[in-house]
Amino acid sequence: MKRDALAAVALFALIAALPLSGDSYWMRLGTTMLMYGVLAISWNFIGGMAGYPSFASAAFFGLGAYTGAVAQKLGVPMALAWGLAGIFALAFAAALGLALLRLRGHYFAIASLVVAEVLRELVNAATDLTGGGMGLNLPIPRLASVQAQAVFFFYAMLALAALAFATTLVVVRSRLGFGLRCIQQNESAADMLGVNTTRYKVAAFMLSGVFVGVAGAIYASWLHYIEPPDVFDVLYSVKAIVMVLLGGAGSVFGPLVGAALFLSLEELVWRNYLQVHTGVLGLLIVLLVMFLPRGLMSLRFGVWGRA
Amino acid sequence: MLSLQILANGLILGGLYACIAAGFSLVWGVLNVINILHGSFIVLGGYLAFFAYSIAGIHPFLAILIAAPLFFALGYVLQAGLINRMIAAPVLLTLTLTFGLDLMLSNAMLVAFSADFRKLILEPPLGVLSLGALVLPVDRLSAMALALALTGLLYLVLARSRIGRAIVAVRMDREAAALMGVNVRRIYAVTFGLGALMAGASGALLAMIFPISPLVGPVYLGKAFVICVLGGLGSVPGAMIGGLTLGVVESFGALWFGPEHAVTLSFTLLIVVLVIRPSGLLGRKGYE
Amino acid sequence: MKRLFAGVALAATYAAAAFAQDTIRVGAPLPMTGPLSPEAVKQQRGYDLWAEAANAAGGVRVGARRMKVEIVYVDYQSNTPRAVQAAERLITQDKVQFLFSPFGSGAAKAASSVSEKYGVPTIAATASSAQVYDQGYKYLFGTFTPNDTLTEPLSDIVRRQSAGVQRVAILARNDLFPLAIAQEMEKSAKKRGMSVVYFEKYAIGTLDHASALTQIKAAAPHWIFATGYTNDLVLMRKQMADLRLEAPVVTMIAAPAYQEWIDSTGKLSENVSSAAWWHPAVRYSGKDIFGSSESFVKRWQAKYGGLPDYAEASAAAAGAILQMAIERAGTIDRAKVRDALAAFDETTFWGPVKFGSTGQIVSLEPPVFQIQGGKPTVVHPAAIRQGELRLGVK
Amino acid sequence: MGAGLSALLELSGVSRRFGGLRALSDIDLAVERGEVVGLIGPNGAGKTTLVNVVSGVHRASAGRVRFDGEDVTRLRPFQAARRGIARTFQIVQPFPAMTVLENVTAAALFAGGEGSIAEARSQAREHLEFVGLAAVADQPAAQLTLAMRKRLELAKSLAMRPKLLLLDEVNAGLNSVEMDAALGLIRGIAARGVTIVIIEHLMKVVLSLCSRIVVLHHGELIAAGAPAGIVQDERVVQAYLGRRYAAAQAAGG
Repeated sequence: MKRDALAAVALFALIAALPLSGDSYWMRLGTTMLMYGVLAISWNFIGGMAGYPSFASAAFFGLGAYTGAVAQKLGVPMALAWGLAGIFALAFAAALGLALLRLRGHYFAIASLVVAEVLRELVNAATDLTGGGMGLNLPIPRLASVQAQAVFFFYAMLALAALAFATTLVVVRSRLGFGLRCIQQNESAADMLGVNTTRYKVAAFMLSGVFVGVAGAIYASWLHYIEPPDVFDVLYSVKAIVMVLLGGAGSVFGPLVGAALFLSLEELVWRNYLQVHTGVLGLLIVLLVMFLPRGLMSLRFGVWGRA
Repeated sequence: MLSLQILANGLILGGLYACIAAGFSLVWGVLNVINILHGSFIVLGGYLAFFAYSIAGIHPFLAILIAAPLFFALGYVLQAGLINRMIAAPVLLTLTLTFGLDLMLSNAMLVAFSADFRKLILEPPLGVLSLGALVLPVDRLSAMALALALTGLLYLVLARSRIGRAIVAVRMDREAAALMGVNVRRIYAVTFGLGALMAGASGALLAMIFPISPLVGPVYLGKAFVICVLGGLGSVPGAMIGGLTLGVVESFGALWFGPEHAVTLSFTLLIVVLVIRPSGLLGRKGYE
Repeated sequence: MKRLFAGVALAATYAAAAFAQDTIRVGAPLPMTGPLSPEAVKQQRGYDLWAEAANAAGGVRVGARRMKVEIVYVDYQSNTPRAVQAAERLITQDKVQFLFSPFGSGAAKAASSVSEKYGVPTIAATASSAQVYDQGYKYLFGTFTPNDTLTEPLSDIVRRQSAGVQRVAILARNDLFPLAIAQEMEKSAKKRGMSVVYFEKYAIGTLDHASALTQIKAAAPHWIFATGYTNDLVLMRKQMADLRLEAPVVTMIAAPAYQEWIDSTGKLSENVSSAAWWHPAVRYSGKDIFGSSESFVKRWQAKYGGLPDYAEASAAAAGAILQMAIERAGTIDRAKVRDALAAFDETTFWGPVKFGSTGQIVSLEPPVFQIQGGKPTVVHPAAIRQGELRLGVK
Repeated sequence: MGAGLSALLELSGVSRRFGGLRALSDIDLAVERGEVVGLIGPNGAGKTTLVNVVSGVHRASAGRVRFDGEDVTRLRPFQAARRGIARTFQIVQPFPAMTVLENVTAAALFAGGEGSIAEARSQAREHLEFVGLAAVADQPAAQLTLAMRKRLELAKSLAMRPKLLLLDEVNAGLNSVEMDAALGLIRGIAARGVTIVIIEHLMKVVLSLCSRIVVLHHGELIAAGAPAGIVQDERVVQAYLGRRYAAAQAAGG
C-alpha cells in the first residue's frame, strides 16, 4: 500500500512538472493524456474489478460535459458546475446500474453501449436547453492569458486523475474491492457468501461514472464549445477499454500506463500516416490482441470471460 | 390511410433490416463473437454491386450470386486464419479484435473508394406499384422479398442440411457437439463465412436503395444490434421478427414522435427489452 | 512511459525539420476520415489548386522575394476537439505561418480560439454562422455570408414566380448548418406570409425518411425545403419519388450544388432548386491569381475534370485571398497580414471580397440555381441569370 | 412435530414451480437446533430445490420459510447468508483465481461479520487449520484437488459462522479415505453446535451422521423420522431405497 502510494505520488509529481516545458502543444497532449487516464481508471472499477464490460463511459462523459456546460450557461460558476456534473453522473450511474447490472456479458455491453446513443439523441433534441445539433458555447474563463488557461485546465485534469487514482488505491484494499473481486470471479458464489452483489456492482458503476462526468465538464470548459456527436462519441468507451487492456496487468497502475501508451501510439500514428492512420491503429490493435494475449489477458475477465 | 402507408413503409424497411441482421445474429449466437466488421461487410457488398452494375451492367439481383461465394470465402478465411485463434479468449478480446479489423477494412475502403457517396441507379427504374392510395416502390419491395427469401434460405440451410444441423448443435452445446465428432473450428469458420455471405448479399441488395459510402458501416451495425436483441440471438426467425418489428417501430415512431426521435426510440426499445426480457422477444433463456 | 514520450518528441522534431525558410507554410486541418470526409476531399482540391497556381507563377510575391507555398494537412477525423488539437499542432509543431479553418461553422469556431491565441491569420472557407465571427476575435476571416443571404433571395424568387406558393414544409437534418439554414428558411417564409405546415428535424444517420415524407404528402405543401448532406438528400429525393410526393417547388440545401448529388439522383434531380455562395456560372473579373471566374473554372477543369462547386471554389478563394493579403502587406509578418486582410477590398474570381468588422465577408451576393436538364442553371442574381425558375418537381 | 419457537428452520406449505413443473409441493418441515437432518430421495425429487429455496437462490412460489424466528421467505442469498444460513454446492464453486486463504477470508468478511479484512484473514486461517488446508493457504483455489476443494467449501461455510449448514452432496466424487476424513469434519462441525441439513445418496453416510431423515419424492415430503423407522417405511422403500436394500438391512440389522 505504502509503496504504491509513494510511486503514485512520484509519478504525479513528475507529470505535474510538464508545464515547466512551456510548450502549449505538450500541455494539450498532457491534458488529453490525463483525461484518458481518468477514463481508463474509471472503467477499471466496473470493467476490471467487477468484470462487467461497460461501454457506458461515453454516456457519462457526454452527460458530464452537457451538465457542466448547461449549468454554466444558466449562470452557475465553473467549479460548481463541474461538481454538479459529477453529481449528475453519479446519480445517473446509480439509476442505470440498478436497471442494467442484472444483465451479463454481451447483453450488458450492448445495453451500456446504446445508452450513450440515446443520451446523444435526447441532448440533440432538447434544442432549447442544449442548442441541439448547433452545439453549445461556454463562457471563456477570465484568466490572465491563454497560456494560463492551458496550465489551469492541465492542473484541473491532473487533480481529477490523481483523485480517481487515489480512489483506486483505497478501493482495491477495501471491503468493496474485495467484494468486487469475488463478483468478478463468480457472482453467484459471491452472493452465497453474503456479498450484496447489487449494491457492490452499482457502487463500482457509480465510481466508473463520477470521475468521467467531471472530466467531461472540465473538457467542455477547456474546449469552450461542445456538440453532441463529439462528447457522446462511442470511441471514448472503446478507448477506455483498449487502454486498460493495454496497460492491463491487473495492477493499479495498469490503466494509467495504458492511457499514456495509447495516447503515444495514437499521436505517433496520427502524425506519421495522413490517410491511413485509423487503419494502422486498427492493425496495432489486432497485433496486440493476437500476439500479446498474455499481456492483455492478465486481467481476469470473470463472468464475461467464460463464453 | 396514412397509417396503412406507414405500416407498409415500415414492413418493407423491416424486411431489409432482417437481412442486415441475420448473419450478425448467427455469428453472435454460435460463436459468441460480436462481429464489428459486419457493417463494413455490408458496405463492401454494396460497392461490389455498384461496380458490377456500373462497369459490367450486372443487375444487383444477380450481383448477389457473385457476392455470396466471395464473401463466404472472405469470412471463412478470416475466421479460420485469425479469429479462431482467439475464440477461447474473453469476449471483450474478440470484440476488440474485430473492432481493429474493422478500422483496417473501413480505412482501406476509404482509400480505395474515397468517401464520396455513390448511388446505384437502375436504368430504367423499376417504378412504383399503386394499390389504391397505397404506393409501394418496386425496387424496395423486390429487394425486401429477395432479402426475406435469402433469410429464409439461411433458415432452411440451418434446419435441413447436415452442416446446418452441425451449426445448430454447436450453438446449443459446444462441448457436446465436439464429443459427437463435430469439427467445431470448421463449423465456426463456416458460420462466420455464412455471416459474411449474408452481409455481402444484403449489401448488394441495399445498394439499390441507400447511398453507399465507407462511412455508413456503423449505421448498419447499430441496426443489427437492435434487431438481434429484439429477436433473440442466433435465431434466424428471430432476426426476421426483430427486423420487421424495428422497421415498423421506426416508421410509426417517426410519425408519432417526429423523425428525429425514430432512432432514439429504437434504442430505447432495445434497453427496455433487454431489461425486461434479456433473451429477446423470441429468444430462449440460457444464452450468455 | 518516458521512453515513449521521448519517441513522440523525436517524431515531432522530425516533422518540424521539414520546415524550410523560403516557403510559406499554411496549415489546413481537414476531416479526411470520419463522417465529414467527403467534404475534406473538396477542401483539399481547392487548396491544392491554389498552391499549384501560386507556385506555377513562381510563388507568392513577398516584398522583393518570391516564396513558394506549402500546405500542411492534418486529418482531424471529423471530430471537433481533434480539429482544435490539430490547429494547435500545426501552429506550434509544424510551424505554419497561416491557417485555413477546419470544415464547417462548429469546428471553425472551436479552432478560432487557438489561432487567436497565437495571432495566426486564419481564413474559414466553409463557416457561415454569424456566431462564429461575433467573438471579438481579430484574426479570423470567412468567405461565406450569413445563412439568411441564401434563403432571402430564394424566397423572393419563389414568391415572384408563383403567388400560389403558400404552404411550406421543412425537413432538416439535426446538425449545425442544415438546422440553422432551415430555421432561416422558416423566418424567410413567414416574413412573406407563407405558412409553414410542417417543420421537423431528422437525426444524423437516418436511413429512412418514408414516415416524414408520408406526413409531408398528407400536408400537401407547395414548397418542400429539405436540408442535409449529400447522402441524406439522395435518399430523401429517391424516397419522395417512391412515395409519389410532388410539389411545385422543391429546394434542397446544400447537396444539389454538388455534382455527386446530381449523379446519384439521376433524372430525379430535375427542377430541384438550391442556393449556394458561389456557382461556376458567375462572372467576376478578379485581380487574384486565378483572374476571372471563367479562367478559374477552366483551370479547375484542366486539373480535375468536372465543374467546381461552391465549397471547392471557396477553398481556392481562401488561398487566393490570403495570397493577395500577403502581397499587399509585403511581408509574412502575421500581424501585418492580418491588417491587410481586415482592410481587404478587392474583386476576385469568387466575387467582391470585403470583410466586415467581425471578419465575415459582407460583399457577396449568393446565387440561386435550379437543376435543369441535369445541369445547375442560375436563376438569380439577374446579372448572371441563365434561366427562369421552373415550377413542378415530380 | 412441534412447531414451537425453538425450531431453527421451519417450512410451512412451501411450493416451488418452474413453469409448469412442480419441483416442490406443499412442504411442511421443521429442523430443531443442533439436529443433523438427512435429506434423501431419488434424482429430481426436489432436494436441491429445497436447499435453494431455504438459502434464497429460488423464491418459494407459495408458503413460508422461517429461520431463527424470522420470516426469510423473500430474502436474497446474501441476506440469508448474513443471517446464518450457509450452504455448499453439489459442484464446488470457489473463486478460482483467488488463493485458498482469500476464498475463506471472503466468507468470514461478508457473512461472518468480521469487522476488517485483517480480522477476517486471521479467522480464515483458523478455519483452514480446522479443515486441514493450512498448508495450501496461499495457492490459487483452482489448483486444488476435488477433495481439497470440498474441504475448502466446508471451511468457507464455517467462516460464515452459520447457524444452519446446508450440505449438498458434499461427498460426491470422493474415495473412501477422503470420505472418512470428510465425515470426521462434518461431525466436528456438528459438535460445535451447528445445525446441519445434508443431501446425501449414500445411506451408509446418512445413517452414520443423521439424527433424523426426511424423504422427498416428486417434490413431496413422503416421510420424516428417526433413521431406523425410515428404512422400514413402505413408501420410502418403494420410492427410493428398493426392496433389496430393505431386505439387506433387515438381515444385517
